Amino acid sequence: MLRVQAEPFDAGAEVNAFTAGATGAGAVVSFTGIVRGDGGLRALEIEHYPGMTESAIAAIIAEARARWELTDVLVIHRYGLLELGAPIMMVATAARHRVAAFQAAEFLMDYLKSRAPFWKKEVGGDWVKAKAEDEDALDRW
Amino acid sequence: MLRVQAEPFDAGAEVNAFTAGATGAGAVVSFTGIVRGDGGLRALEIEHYPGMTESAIAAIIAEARARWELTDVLVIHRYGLLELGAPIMMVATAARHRVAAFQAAEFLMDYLKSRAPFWKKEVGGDWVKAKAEDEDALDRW
Amino acid sequence: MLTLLYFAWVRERIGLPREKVETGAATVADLIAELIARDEAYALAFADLTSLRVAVDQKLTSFDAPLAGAREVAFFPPMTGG
Amino acid sequence: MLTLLYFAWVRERIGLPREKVETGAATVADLIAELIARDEAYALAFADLTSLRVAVDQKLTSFDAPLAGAREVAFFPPMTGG
Repeated sequence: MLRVQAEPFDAGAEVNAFTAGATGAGAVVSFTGIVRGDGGLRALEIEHYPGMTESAIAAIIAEARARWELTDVLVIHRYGLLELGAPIMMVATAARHRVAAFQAAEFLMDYLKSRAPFWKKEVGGDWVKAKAEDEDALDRW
Repeated sequence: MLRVQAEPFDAGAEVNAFTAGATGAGAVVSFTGIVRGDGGLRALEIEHYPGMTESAIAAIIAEARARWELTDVLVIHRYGLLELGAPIMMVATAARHRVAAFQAAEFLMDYLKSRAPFWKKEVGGDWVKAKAEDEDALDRW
Repeated sequence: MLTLLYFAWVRERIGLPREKVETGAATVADLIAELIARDEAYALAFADLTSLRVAVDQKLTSFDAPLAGAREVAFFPPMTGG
Repeated sequence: MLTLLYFAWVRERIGLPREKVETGAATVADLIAELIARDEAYALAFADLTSLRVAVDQKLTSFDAPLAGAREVAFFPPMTGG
Protein backbone atom coordinates (compact mmCIF):
# COMPACT_ATOMS: atom_id res chain seq x y z
CA MET A 1 0.00 0.00 0.00
CA LEU A 2 1.23 3.42 -0.94
CA ARG A 3 -0.19 6.90 -0.46
CA VAL A 4 1.26 10.25 -1.49
CA GLN A 5 -0.81 13.06 -0.03
CA ALA A 6 -0.82 16.65 1.22
CA GLU A 7 -3.14 15.90 4.15
CA PRO A 8 -1.85 14.96 7.60
CA PHE A 9 -2.38 11.37 8.70
CA ASP A 10 -2.92 9.66 12.05
CA ALA A 11 0.11 7.39 12.47
CA GLY A 12 -1.46 5.41 15.33
CA ALA A 13 -4.68 4.76 13.42
CA GLU A 14 -2.62 3.73 10.39
CA VAL A 15 -0.55 1.30 12.49
CA ASN A 16 -3.72 -0.26 13.91
CA ALA A 17 -5.43 -0.60 10.52
CA PHE A 18 -2.24 -2.00 9.01
CA THR A 19 -1.82 -4.52 11.85
CA ALA A 20 -5.47 -5.60 11.63
CA GLY A 21 -5.00 -6.30 7.92
CA ALA A 22 -1.70 -8.16 8.26
CA THR A 23 -3.14 -11.60 9.03
CA GLY A 24 -0.52 -14.10 10.15
CA ALA A 25 2.11 -11.52 10.99
CA GLY A 26 3.91 -11.87 14.30
CA ALA A 27 5.87 -8.64 14.00
CA VAL A 28 4.87 -5.14 12.93
CA VAL A 29 7.46 -2.36 12.69
CA SER A 30 6.55 1.26 12.04
CA PHE A 31 8.62 4.35 11.42
CA THR A 32 7.22 7.87 11.56
CA GLY A 33 9.18 10.92 10.45
CA ILE A 34 8.25 14.17 12.21
CA VAL A 35 9.07 17.83 11.48
CA ARG A 36 11.73 18.77 14.05
CA GLY A 37 12.04 22.38 15.19
CA ASP A 38 15.80 22.66 14.65
CA GLY A 39 17.51 26.03 14.51
CA GLY A 40 14.31 28.04 14.69
CA LEU A 41 12.58 26.07 11.92
CA ARG A 42 8.87 26.91 11.82
CA ALA A 43 7.61 24.74 9.00
CA LEU A 44 8.76 22.56 6.14
CA GLU A 45 7.70 22.71 2.50
CA ILE A 46 8.02 19.48 0.56
CA GLU A 47 8.06 19.46 -3.22
CA HIS A 48 7.71 16.23 -5.17
CA TYR A 49 7.50 14.89 -8.71
CA PRO A 50 3.94 13.62 -9.26
CA GLY A 51 3.97 10.42 -11.23
CA MET A 52 7.59 9.55 -10.62
CA THR A 53 7.02 9.74 -6.84
CA GLU A 54 4.45 6.95 -6.96
CA SER A 55 6.41 4.75 -9.37
CA ALA A 56 9.69 5.22 -7.45
CA ILE A 57 8.05 4.28 -4.12
CA ALA A 58 6.27 1.32 -5.73
CA ALA A 59 9.62 0.08 -7.05
CA ILE A 60 11.22 0.42 -3.59
CA ILE A 61 8.33 -1.53 -2.02
CA ALA A 62 8.60 -4.24 -4.71
CA GLU A 63 12.33 -4.55 -4.00
CA ALA A 64 11.68 -4.90 -0.24
CA ARG A 65 9.07 -7.60 -0.89
CA ALA A 66 11.53 -9.45 -3.13
CA ARG A 67 14.24 -9.37 -0.44
CA TRP A 68 12.21 -10.22 2.66
CA GLU A 69 9.19 -12.40 3.32
CA LEU A 70 6.68 -9.71 4.22
CA THR A 71 3.01 -10.07 5.07
CA ASP A 72 2.36 -6.45 4.12
CA VAL A 73 4.02 -3.07 3.54
CA LEU A 74 2.69 0.47 3.93
CA VAL A 75 4.28 3.75 2.83
CA ILE A 76 2.62 7.14 3.33
CA HIS A 77 4.52 10.29 2.31
CA ARG A 78 3.25 13.84 2.45
CA TYR A 79 4.10 16.89 0.35
CA GLY A 80 3.25 20.58 0.65
CA LEU A 81 3.38 22.67 3.81
CA LEU A 82 4.13 20.73 7.01
CA GLU A 83 3.88 22.28 10.46
CA LEU A 84 6.33 21.75 13.28
CA GLY A 85 5.66 18.43 15.01
CA ALA A 86 3.56 17.16 12.10
CA PRO A 87 4.14 13.70 10.64
CA ILE A 88 6.07 13.84 7.35
CA MET A 89 5.83 10.23 6.33
CA MET A 90 5.54 6.73 7.69
CA VAL A 91 6.53 3.22 6.81
CA ALA A 92 5.08 0.03 8.28
CA THR A 93 6.16 -3.56 7.65
CA ALA A 94 4.60 -6.80 8.82
CA ALA A 95 6.30 -10.18 8.82
CA ARG A 96 6.24 -13.47 10.67
CA HIS A 97 9.46 -12.62 12.49
CA ARG A 98 10.99 -9.42 13.81
CA VAL A 99 14.25 -9.47 11.83
CA ALA A 100 12.53 -9.28 8.43
CA ALA A 101 10.15 -6.57 9.63
CA PHE A 102 12.98 -4.43 11.02
CA GLN A 103 15.32 -4.89 8.07
CA ALA A 104 12.63 -4.16 5.49
CA ALA A 105 11.56 -1.00 7.35
CA GLU A 106 15.15 0.27 7.47
CA PHE A 107 15.68 -0.59 3.82
CA LEU A 108 12.51 1.29 2.83
CA MET A 109 13.60 4.32 4.86
CA ASP A 110 17.11 4.37 3.41
CA TYR A 111 15.76 4.23 -0.14
CA LEU A 112 12.94 6.71 0.44
CA LYS A 113 15.52 9.19 1.76
CA SER A 114 17.65 9.22 -1.37
CA ARG A 115 15.69 7.61 -4.21
CA ALA A 116 12.15 8.97 -3.94
CA PRO A 117 11.74 12.38 -5.62
CA PHE A 118 10.98 14.60 -2.64
CA TRP A 119 12.76 17.83 -1.76
CA LYS A 120 12.47 19.52 1.62
CA LYS A 121 12.72 23.26 2.10
CA GLU A 122 12.74 25.12 5.39
CA VAL A 123 10.00 27.74 5.16
CA GLY A 124 11.75 31.10 5.23
CA GLY A 125 15.05 29.28 4.76
CA ASP A 126 16.94 27.09 2.35
CA TRP A 127 16.54 23.72 0.67
CA VAL A 128 17.56 20.87 2.96
CA LYS A 129 20.84 19.42 1.67
CA ALA A 130 21.11 15.71 1.02
CA LYS A 131 23.56 14.10 3.44
CA ALA A 132 26.45 11.97 2.25
CA GLU A 133 25.62 9.49 5.04
CA ASP A 134 22.15 8.96 3.55
CA GLU A 135 23.68 8.06 0.20
CA ASP A 136 26.22 5.82 1.96
CA ALA A 137 23.43 4.09 3.87
CA LEU A 138 22.34 2.41 0.61
CA ASP A 139 25.61 0.49 0.40
CA ARG A 140 24.62 -1.96 3.10
CA TRP A 141 21.67 -3.40 1.17
CA MET B 1 8.46 4.26 30.37
CA LEU B 2 7.75 0.66 31.18
CA ARG B 3 4.56 -1.29 31.76
CA VAL B 4 4.10 -4.97 32.57
CA GLN B 5 0.42 -5.86 32.43
CA ALA B 6 -2.13 -8.60 31.79
CA GLU B 7 -4.54 -6.27 29.96
CA PRO B 8 -4.46 -5.79 26.19
CA PHE B 9 -3.21 -2.44 24.91
CA ASP B 10 -3.96 -0.29 21.86
CA ALA B 11 -0.66 -0.13 19.97
CA GLY B 12 -1.79 2.75 17.74
CA ALA B 13 -2.97 4.86 20.67
CA GLU B 14 0.30 4.11 22.47
CA VAL B 15 2.35 5.17 19.42
CA ASN B 16 0.40 8.43 19.19
CA ALA B 17 0.70 9.24 22.90
CA PHE B 18 4.40 8.35 22.81
CA THR B 19 5.02 10.53 19.74
CA ALA B 20 3.10 13.46 21.24
CA GLY B 21 5.30 13.28 24.33
CA ALA B 22 8.61 12.95 22.46
CA THR B 23 9.23 16.65 21.88
CA GLY B 24 12.10 17.33 19.50
CA ALA B 25 12.18 13.85 18.03
CA GLY B 26 12.37 13.54 14.25
CA ALA B 27 12.04 9.77 14.18
CA VAL B 28 9.74 7.36 16.02
CA VAL B 29 10.10 3.61 15.57
CA SER B 30 7.65 1.12 17.01
CA PHE B 31 7.61 -2.66 17.16
CA THR B 32 4.54 -4.70 18.04
CA GLY B 33 4.65 -8.44 18.66
CA ILE B 34 1.42 -10.29 17.87
CA VAL B 35 0.21 -13.82 18.68
CA ARG B 36 0.54 -15.77 15.42
CA GLY B 37 -1.75 -18.73 14.71
CA ASP B 38 1.00 -21.15 13.76
CA GLY B 39 0.34 -24.88 13.62
CA GLY B 40 -3.15 -24.65 15.04
CA LEU B 41 -2.17 -22.43 17.97
CA ARG B 42 -5.27 -21.02 19.64
CA ALA B 43 -3.81 -18.92 22.43
CA LEU B 44 -0.59 -18.19 24.27
CA GLU B 45 -0.01 -18.20 28.02
CA ILE B 46 2.85 -16.02 29.23
CA GLU B 47 4.40 -16.54 32.64
CA HIS B 48 6.78 -13.98 34.12
CA TYR B 49 8.81 -13.26 37.23
CA PRO B 50 7.18 -10.28 38.99
CA GLY B 51 9.83 -7.97 40.35
CA MET B 52 12.67 -9.24 38.23
CA THR B 53 10.65 -8.55 35.07
CA GLU B 54 10.45 -4.84 35.84
CA SER B 55 14.08 -4.51 36.94
CA ALA B 56 15.39 -6.50 33.95
CA ILE B 57 13.42 -4.36 31.48
CA ALA B 58 14.48 -1.15 33.26
CA ALA B 59 18.13 -2.24 32.95
CA ILE B 60 17.70 -2.96 29.22
CA ILE B 61 16.11 0.48 28.71
CA ALA B 62 18.93 2.16 30.66
CA GLU B 63 21.49 0.37 28.49
CA ALA B 64 19.74 1.53 25.30
CA ARG B 65 19.67 5.11 26.58
CA ALA B 66 23.39 4.91 27.38
CA ARG B 67 24.23 3.67 23.89
CA TRP B 68 22.02 5.92 21.77
CA GLU B 69 20.83 9.49 22.08
CA LEU B 70 17.13 8.87 22.60
CA THR B 71 14.36 11.36 23.24
CA ASP B 72 12.20 8.68 24.83
CA VAL B 73 11.69 4.92 25.15
CA LEU B 74 8.56 2.87 25.80
CA VAL B 75 8.26 -0.84 26.59
CA ILE B 76 4.92 -2.57 27.25
CA HIS B 77 4.90 -6.33 27.83
CA ARG B 78 1.89 -8.48 28.67
CA TYR B 79 1.59 -11.71 30.64
CA GLY B 80 -1.24 -14.17 31.18
CA LEU B 81 -3.60 -15.53 28.55
CA LEU B 82 -3.22 -13.96 25.09
CA GLU B 83 -5.66 -14.62 22.27
CA LEU B 84 -4.71 -15.21 18.66
CA GLY B 85 -3.99 -11.89 16.92
CA ALA B 86 -3.61 -10.06 20.23
CA PRO B 87 -0.63 -7.78 20.87
CA ILE B 88 1.97 -9.44 23.11
CA MET B 89 4.26 -6.51 23.65
CA MET B 90 5.52 -3.33 22.07
CA VAL B 91 8.59 -1.17 22.01
CA ALA B 92 8.79 2.44 20.84
CA THR B 93 11.86 4.64 20.50
CA ALA B 94 12.14 8.33 19.63
CA ALA B 95 15.30 10.09 18.51
CA ARG B 96 16.39 13.03 16.40
CA HIS B 97 17.49 10.73 13.59
CA ARG B 98 16.25 7.44 12.21
CA VAL B 99 19.40 5.36 12.71
CA ALA B 100 19.41 5.74 16.51
CA ALA B 101 15.67 5.07 16.73
CA PHE B 102 15.93 1.90 14.62
CA GLN B 103 19.04 0.54 16.31
CA ALA B 104 17.73 1.15 19.82
CA ALA B 105 14.41 -0.55 18.97
CA GLU B 106 16.22 -3.62 17.60
CA PHE B 107 18.54 -3.70 20.59
CA LEU B 108 15.58 -3.56 22.99
CA MET B 109 13.81 -6.36 21.12
CA ASP B 110 16.88 -8.59 21.04
CA TYR B 111 17.40 -8.19 24.77
CA LEU B 112 13.73 -8.50 25.71
CA LYS B 113 13.64 -11.80 23.79
CA SER B 114 16.39 -13.47 25.79
CA ARG B 115 17.03 -11.42 28.94
CA ALA B 116 13.62 -10.46 30.28
CA PRO B 117 12.04 -13.23 32.42
CA PHE B 118 9.03 -14.19 30.32
CA TRP B 119 8.12 -17.72 29.21
CA LYS B 120 5.61 -18.46 26.49
CA LYS B 121 3.45 -21.57 26.44
CA GLU B 122 1.10 -22.65 23.70
CA VAL B 123 -2.27 -23.22 25.34
CA GLY B 124 -2.96 -26.95 25.03
CA GLY B 125 0.62 -27.41 23.89
CA ASP B 126 4.19 -27.04 25.03
CA TRP B 127 6.49 -24.31 26.27
CA VAL B 128 7.95 -22.27 23.42
CA LYS B 129 11.62 -23.12 23.08
CA ALA B 130 14.21 -20.36 23.08
CA LYS B 131 15.93 -20.14 19.70
CA ALA B 132 19.70 -20.23 19.36
CA GLU B 133 19.42 -17.39 16.84
CA ASP B 134 17.81 -15.18 19.50
CA GLU B 135 20.76 -15.75 21.82
CA ASP B 136 23.17 -15.18 18.92
CA ALA B 137 21.39 -11.90 18.07
CA LEU B 138 22.87 -10.36 21.24
CA ASP B 139 26.39 -10.71 19.88
CA ARG B 140 26.01 -7.80 17.51
CA TRP B 141 25.49 -5.22 20.26
CA MET C 1 15.97 -19.08 54.98
CA LEU C 2 16.21 -18.97 51.20
CA THR C 3 13.18 -18.55 48.93
CA LEU C 4 13.32 -20.74 45.84
CA LEU C 5 11.22 -19.84 42.80
CA TYR C 6 10.49 -22.08 39.82
CA PHE C 7 9.10 -20.93 36.48
CA ALA C 8 7.71 -22.52 33.31
CA TRP C 9 8.49 -26.23 32.91
CA VAL C 10 10.81 -26.18 35.93
CA ARG C 11 7.77 -25.23 38.03
CA GLU C 12 5.70 -27.95 36.36
CA ARG C 13 8.33 -30.65 36.91
CA ILE C 14 8.94 -29.76 40.54
CA GLY C 15 5.24 -29.29 41.09
CA LEU C 16 5.28 -26.00 42.97
CA PRO C 17 6.00 -22.36 42.18
CA ARG C 18 7.97 -21.51 45.30
CA GLU C 19 9.25 -22.87 48.58
CA LYS C 20 11.45 -21.81 51.46
CA VAL C 21 14.50 -23.89 52.34
CA GLU C 22 17.00 -23.94 55.17
CA THR C 23 20.38 -24.59 53.50
CA GLY C 24 24.08 -24.28 54.11
CA ALA C 25 24.87 -24.52 50.37
CA ALA C 26 27.77 -22.26 49.45
CA THR C 27 26.91 -21.96 45.76
CA VAL C 28 23.96 -22.45 43.42
CA ALA C 29 25.52 -25.74 42.28
CA ASP C 30 25.67 -26.96 45.89
CA LEU C 31 22.02 -26.03 46.37
CA ILE C 32 21.05 -27.95 43.23
CA ALA C 33 22.95 -31.03 44.52
CA GLU C 34 20.97 -30.82 47.79
CA LEU C 35 17.67 -30.57 45.94
CA ILE C 36 18.49 -33.47 43.59
CA ALA C 37 19.32 -35.65 46.59
CA ARG C 38 15.96 -34.78 48.15
CA ASP C 39 13.51 -36.07 45.54
CA GLU C 40 13.10 -37.58 42.08
CA ALA C 41 11.12 -34.54 40.84
CA TYR C 42 14.11 -32.27 41.48
CA ALA C 43 16.48 -34.76 39.85
CA LEU C 44 14.26 -34.62 36.76
CA ALA C 45 14.03 -30.82 36.76
CA PHE C 46 17.79 -30.34 37.18
CA ALA C 47 18.89 -33.21 34.91
CA ASP C 48 20.23 -30.92 32.18
CA LEU C 49 21.71 -27.67 33.48
CA THR C 50 22.45 -26.39 29.97
CA SER C 51 18.68 -25.98 29.50
CA LEU C 52 18.34 -24.03 32.76
CA ARG C 53 19.02 -20.48 33.87
CA VAL C 54 19.37 -19.16 37.40
CA ALA C 55 18.80 -15.77 39.01
CA VAL C 56 20.03 -14.91 42.49
CA ASP C 57 18.13 -12.03 44.06
CA GLN C 58 16.55 -11.32 40.68
CA LYS C 59 19.81 -11.04 38.75
CA LEU C 60 20.84 -13.61 36.13
CA THR C 61 23.99 -15.39 37.21
CA SER C 62 25.92 -18.65 36.77
CA PHE C 63 25.62 -21.96 38.60
CA ASP C 64 28.87 -21.38 40.47
CA ALA C 65 27.56 -18.12 41.97
CA PRO C 66 27.93 -17.92 45.79
CA LEU C 67 24.80 -17.88 47.95
CA ALA C 68 26.21 -15.95 50.91
CA GLY C 69 23.65 -13.29 51.82
CA ALA C 70 21.21 -14.34 49.10
CA ARG C 71 17.46 -14.25 49.84
CA GLU C 72 15.90 -15.50 46.62
CA VAL C 73 17.04 -18.01 44.00
CA ALA C 74 14.99 -18.62 40.86
CA PHE C 75 15.33 -21.46 38.35
CA PHE C 76 13.82 -21.33 34.87
CA PRO C 77 14.39 -22.27 31.24
CA PRO C 78 15.91 -19.80 28.75
CA MET C 79 13.60 -16.82 28.47
CA THR C 80 11.21 -16.35 25.57
CA GLY C 81 10.01 -12.77 25.84
CA GLY C 82 9.31 -10.29 23.08
CA MET D 1 8.83 17.84 -28.47
CA LEU D 2 10.46 17.10 -25.12
CA THR D 3 8.97 18.20 -21.80
CA LEU D 4 11.57 19.49 -19.34
CA LEU D 5 10.77 19.57 -15.62
CA TYR D 6 12.71 21.41 -12.92
CA PHE D 7 12.41 20.84 -9.18
CA ALA D 8 13.57 22.49 -5.96
CA TRP D 9 16.40 25.00 -6.42
CA VAL D 10 16.84 24.02 -10.08
CA ARG D 11 13.28 25.27 -10.67
CA GLU D 12 14.03 28.42 -8.67
CA ARG D 13 17.23 29.20 -10.59
CA ILE D 14 15.72 28.60 -14.01
CA GLY D 15 12.55 30.41 -12.95
CA LEU D 16 9.95 27.98 -14.21
CA PRO D 17 8.71 24.49 -13.29
CA ARG D 18 8.36 23.09 -16.80
CA GLU D 19 8.75 23.89 -20.46
CA LYS D 20 8.57 22.17 -23.83
CA VAL D 21 11.59 22.21 -26.14
CA GLU D 22 12.29 21.18 -29.68
CA THR D 23 15.75 19.57 -29.63
CA GLY D 24 17.97 17.27 -31.60
CA ALA D 25 20.20 16.53 -28.58
CA ALA D 26 21.34 12.91 -28.59
CA THR D 27 22.03 12.71 -24.84
CA VAL D 28 21.14 14.47 -21.61
CA ALA D 29 24.59 16.11 -21.65
CA ASP D 30 23.94 17.48 -25.17
CA LEU D 31 20.60 18.86 -24.00
CA ILE D 32 22.28 20.57 -21.02
CA ALA D 33 24.86 22.13 -23.37
CA GLU D 34 22.02 23.52 -25.53
CA LEU D 35 20.26 24.98 -22.49
CA ILE D 36 23.44 26.55 -21.07
CA ALA D 37 24.07 28.24 -24.42
CA ARG D 38 20.55 29.66 -24.38
CA ASP D 39 20.56 31.76 -21.21
CA GLU D 40 22.52 32.77 -18.11
CA ALA D 41 19.88 31.27 -15.79
CA TYR D 42 20.47 27.81 -17.27
CA ALA D 43 24.25 28.27 -17.06
CA LEU D 44 23.81 28.98 -13.35
CA ALA D 45 21.48 26.04 -12.74
CA PHE D 46 23.73 23.58 -14.56
CA ALA D 47 27.06 24.96 -13.33
CA ASP D 48 27.81 21.98 -11.09
CA LEU D 49 26.49 18.69 -12.41
CA THR D 50 27.70 16.77 -9.34
CA SER D 51 24.95 18.53 -7.36
CA LEU D 52 22.29 17.57 -9.92
CA ARG D 53 20.31 14.45 -10.72
CA VAL D 54 18.39 13.65 -13.88
CA ALA D 55 15.40 11.44 -14.65
CA VAL D 56 14.38 10.49 -18.19
CA ASP D 57 10.74 9.44 -18.47
CA GLN D 58 10.57 9.34 -14.66
CA LYS D 59 13.52 7.01 -14.19
CA LEU D 60 16.76 8.14 -12.55
CA THR D 61 19.62 7.93 -15.03
CA SER D 62 23.02 9.40 -15.83
CA PHE D 63 23.99 12.49 -17.84
CA ASP D 64 25.22 10.40 -20.75
CA ALA D 65 21.81 8.72 -21.15
CA PRO D 66 20.44 8.83 -24.73
CA LEU D 67 17.31 10.87 -25.43
CA ALA D 68 16.03 8.88 -28.43
CA GLY D 69 12.31 8.31 -27.86
CA ALA D 70 12.26 10.22 -24.57
CA ARG D 71 9.22 12.37 -23.74
CA GLU D 72 10.11 13.87 -20.37
CA VAL D 73 13.41 14.93 -18.80
CA ALA D 74 13.55 16.17 -15.19
CA PHE D 75 16.43 17.95 -13.44
CA PHE D 76 16.66 18.25 -9.66
CA PRO D 77 19.07 18.20 -6.71
CA PRO D 78 19.75 15.01 -4.72
CA MET D 79 16.49 13.89 -3.15
CA THR D 80 15.66 14.49 0.51
CA GLY D 81 12.65 12.31 1.21
CA GLY D 82 11.80 10.32 4.32
